[in-house]
Amino acid sequence: MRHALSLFLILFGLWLIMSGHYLGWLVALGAASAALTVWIARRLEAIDHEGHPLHLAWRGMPYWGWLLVEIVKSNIDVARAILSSPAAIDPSVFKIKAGQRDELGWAVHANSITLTPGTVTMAIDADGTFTVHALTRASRQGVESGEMDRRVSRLMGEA
Amino acid sequence: MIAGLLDMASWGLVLAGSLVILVGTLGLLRLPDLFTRLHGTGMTDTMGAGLLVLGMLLQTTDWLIAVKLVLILVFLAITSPTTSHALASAALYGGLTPWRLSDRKDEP
Amino acid sequence: MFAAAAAALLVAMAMALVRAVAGPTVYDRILAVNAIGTKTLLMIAVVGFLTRRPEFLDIALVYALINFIGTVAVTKFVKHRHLGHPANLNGEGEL
Amino acid sequence: MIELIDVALLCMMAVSALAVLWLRNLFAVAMLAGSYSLMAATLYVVLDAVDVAFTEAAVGAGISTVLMLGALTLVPHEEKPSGRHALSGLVVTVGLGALLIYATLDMPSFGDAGAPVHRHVANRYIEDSAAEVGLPNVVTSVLASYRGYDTLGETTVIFTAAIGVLAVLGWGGRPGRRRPPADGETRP
Repeated sequence: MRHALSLFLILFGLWLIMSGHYLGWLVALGAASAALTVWIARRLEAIDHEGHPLHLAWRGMPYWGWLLVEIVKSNIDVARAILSSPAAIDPSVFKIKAGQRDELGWAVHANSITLTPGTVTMAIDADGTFTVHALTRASRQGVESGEMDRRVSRLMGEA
Repeated sequence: MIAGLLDMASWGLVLAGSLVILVGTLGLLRLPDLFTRLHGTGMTDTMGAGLLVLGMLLQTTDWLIAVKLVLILVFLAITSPTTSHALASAALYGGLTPWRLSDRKDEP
Repeated sequence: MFAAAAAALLVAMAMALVRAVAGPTVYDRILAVNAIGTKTLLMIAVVGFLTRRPEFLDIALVYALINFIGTVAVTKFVKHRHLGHPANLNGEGEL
Repeated sequence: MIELIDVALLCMMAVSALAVLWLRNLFAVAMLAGSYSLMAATLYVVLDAVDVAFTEAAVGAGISTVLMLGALTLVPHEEKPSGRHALSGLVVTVGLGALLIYATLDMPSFGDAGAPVHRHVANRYIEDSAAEVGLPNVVTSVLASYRGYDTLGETTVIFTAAIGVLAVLGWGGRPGRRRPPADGETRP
């Protein structure tokens, strides 16, 4: 129920931002459409702990900041690889074991890997082993150093 | 004075963002196979769009527009890795073999 | 300034279009169309600022969602049509 | 600058349209049609027709692509080379195209305030619709209120067509078609 309510608040807030009109009748229609969407989401059983992990948004501020810096660094790395001759790239496929316990932690970790250019998570096995494609040797070492793994675990409150 | 500085900063951000987008898309053309090309579009989606939107943020005083710009970034940050992963996993599933350095002879 | 950004986006669109035409694999084309979609949504935002009427940003937001849903749907379609083929994820050893 | 954007977008649309004709791989054709729609939608935004752009993106890039992919599951991936060139078809197409271009010469120029469309009821829609209907979006007021019966007829036609298509295709009632996911498959 708590998740349904927070989903409603998010949707309604989004509606208010997007509409820009604040007449009583229109706002009531917006609230009704948000409620209808929540009802449909409940029927789809899409409302759960994983659906919109709000708890991560606030606690994760240091993590998102760190990720931003990583994204900028890897962008420069990839840009250099593209602009220099194709010989500069050394693509490789490798596997790492994610340290997180549940699927939400894996999702955050895998998406963080993919979000930093230069590395893409290609597959996730049932035991949390990621198959990762890396563009350059540096980007591969970045993932294999395991720093992101440690930080995601801390974000998920596991370490 | 402050307005002039903000204007210059926004110029720099928008131009840098355009440059990143160009380089990333150049990667889409130049890199040898799908899996490597994914990294090029990743650049456009993260830093290219990010710098461009930041530059636009500095040009607006309307908070509604600012919120919408930030929302564009948030949506991109959520959807871009999902798309990349879906494509990579589908290509792997479809039997595409990632390009290795040893395949370079095939490239012109 | 926004004119320069618009020009850069147009050039990038053209390059992505070349990739979409050239292929060679199905996935390259999906990636190229997805890239064109991203550039389209940035283009709409930039055009809004270029004409000093940035009220149409919601359209860019909707494009972001359509692009995402479209790409994932197409990817799923391609993947499942290959479901009957021998390639599967457990055969990664040959990579 | 805006004209330059228009010209560049039109050029790219022409290139993708020619590529659609040229390529034999039908999946590539479906993808290129999608990118054509995306560029057309950008063009509509540049021309200030935001509502049209939105429809183009949803229908052209979204639903038509899905429909084409659905059709692709039923046919081979490669187009069969037909070998013969239909000269009469070319003549009819070029003739019709020339006629249409000739017809546009009579059209009022883009944004002309004295154009017939702008002299009829449009002014009343723009000036009074907020007071008369109470909706902020003029297009919505026109579609849902001033032309309400027209819209009702349109939606009835589309609804009936959808029911007809569903009745022909069958709605989910084919057991055995759905396969369970293979082992180790990840959800994208």
